[in-house]
Amino acid sequence: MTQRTLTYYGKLAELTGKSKEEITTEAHTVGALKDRLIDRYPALKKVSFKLAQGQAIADDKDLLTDTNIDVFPPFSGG
Amino acid sequence: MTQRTLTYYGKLAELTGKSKEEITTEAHTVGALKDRLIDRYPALKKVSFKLAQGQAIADDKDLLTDTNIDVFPPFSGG
Amino acid sequence: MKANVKNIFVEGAIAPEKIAQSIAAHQAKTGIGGHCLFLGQVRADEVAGKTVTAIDFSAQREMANQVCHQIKEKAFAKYPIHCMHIYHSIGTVKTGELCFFVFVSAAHRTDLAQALDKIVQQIKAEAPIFGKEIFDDQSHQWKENKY
Amino acid sequence: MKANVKNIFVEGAIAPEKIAQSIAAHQAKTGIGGHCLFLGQVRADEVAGKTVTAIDFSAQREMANQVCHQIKEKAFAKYPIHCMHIYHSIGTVKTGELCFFVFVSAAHRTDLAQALDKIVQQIKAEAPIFGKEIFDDQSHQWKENKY
Repeated sequence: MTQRTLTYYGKLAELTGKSKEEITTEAHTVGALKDRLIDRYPALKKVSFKLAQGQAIADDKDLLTDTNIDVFPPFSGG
Repeated sequence: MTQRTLTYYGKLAELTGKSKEEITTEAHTVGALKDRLIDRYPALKKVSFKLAQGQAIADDKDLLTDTNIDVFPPFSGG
Repeated sequence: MKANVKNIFVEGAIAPEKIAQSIAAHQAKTGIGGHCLFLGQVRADEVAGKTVTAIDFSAQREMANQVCHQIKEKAFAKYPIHCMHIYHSIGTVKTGELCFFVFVSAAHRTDLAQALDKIVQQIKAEAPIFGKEIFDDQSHQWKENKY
Repeated sequence: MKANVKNIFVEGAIAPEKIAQSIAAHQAKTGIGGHCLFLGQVRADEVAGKTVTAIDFSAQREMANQVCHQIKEKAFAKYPIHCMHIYHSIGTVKTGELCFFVFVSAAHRTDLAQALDKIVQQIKAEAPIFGKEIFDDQSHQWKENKY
């Protein structure tokens, strides 16, 4: 079980009702953490979201290597 | 024999030594007038030049329809 | 953050005067023959009878700066570009105001517009920036980019 | 000349402030989402040990304005462009200064950079404008565009 700090951006801060939270989870991969987040916030099932660690987007199969994880909705800059 | 006013631009004003002149010529087509100009200014043989009448580039086979003819070197705006 | 990673973010709208200053700053670079600029402007889009009056931009700034830095490095490697500048608004930008400014310069025009277009597309696709469209009745929707 | 044929010519260099004003003038057009600008800048090219210090532009102005008008009409028919502006210097423009400014605006970015590039290319190929490059020893050569 590892404690990680999640930061929610844009629409996801609205859906989860928070911009930051600490959770303790047994997830070792990005994909497993995403599943865990969908359990926690069923609204996430209907939206596309990505995780980032170390200032880079992470693939589902990547191992979680950082305690700070960003949770991003689709980007809409420009 | 028709009198036409020729206007020389850019490098051609330099090569011919004048910016404007009136000539009287039997040429009926653009191509014939170009040949006539090469006879008059042999330096024109070595450069690329085009004629325009009525604010449009004319092809060699076009009939001369305007008394004012522009004589252009290659364009180099921009 | 690496020392040479620049901050792309500007608070609020990007002023036309800032763009003029950015252009004027290149007059000493006499190897440059052409500049291409892209400017993003906030549209008064209508959705179900409501009109967008502003976009409120938020971002993961450190990652967005990092991503833009990498996009610049790749573009410098691929195209014969002399200079490249990227600015994006953070916070509120009203309709008609500018929120995005990408500026590329090179000796010659060839490929410059294409390079600009690619860079703009990459920033929109890869930089973690989020636009919240504010309607005239104070309701909002989250902007979505279409490619 | 037709009434709606605009004069593209500006005496001497195009000031960055003029570009800022041109950009600012579009803030009321809230259907616009993106602008693309091309700026031509006079390079300090070296030829046989001599350096270009300025370009002196001359033109057949009436035909150049007519040609640019036609290029605009064709571009409006081909691309979903809202606005298009073309300015070119006449007279002397020093190295580092701007001599050419093309500005296109549309609701969306798609094809905008490509449209800009085509328009710039057409103006260079079709408008009767002539650049005389002045060297630091007061000698000169006639500019030639390469495509």
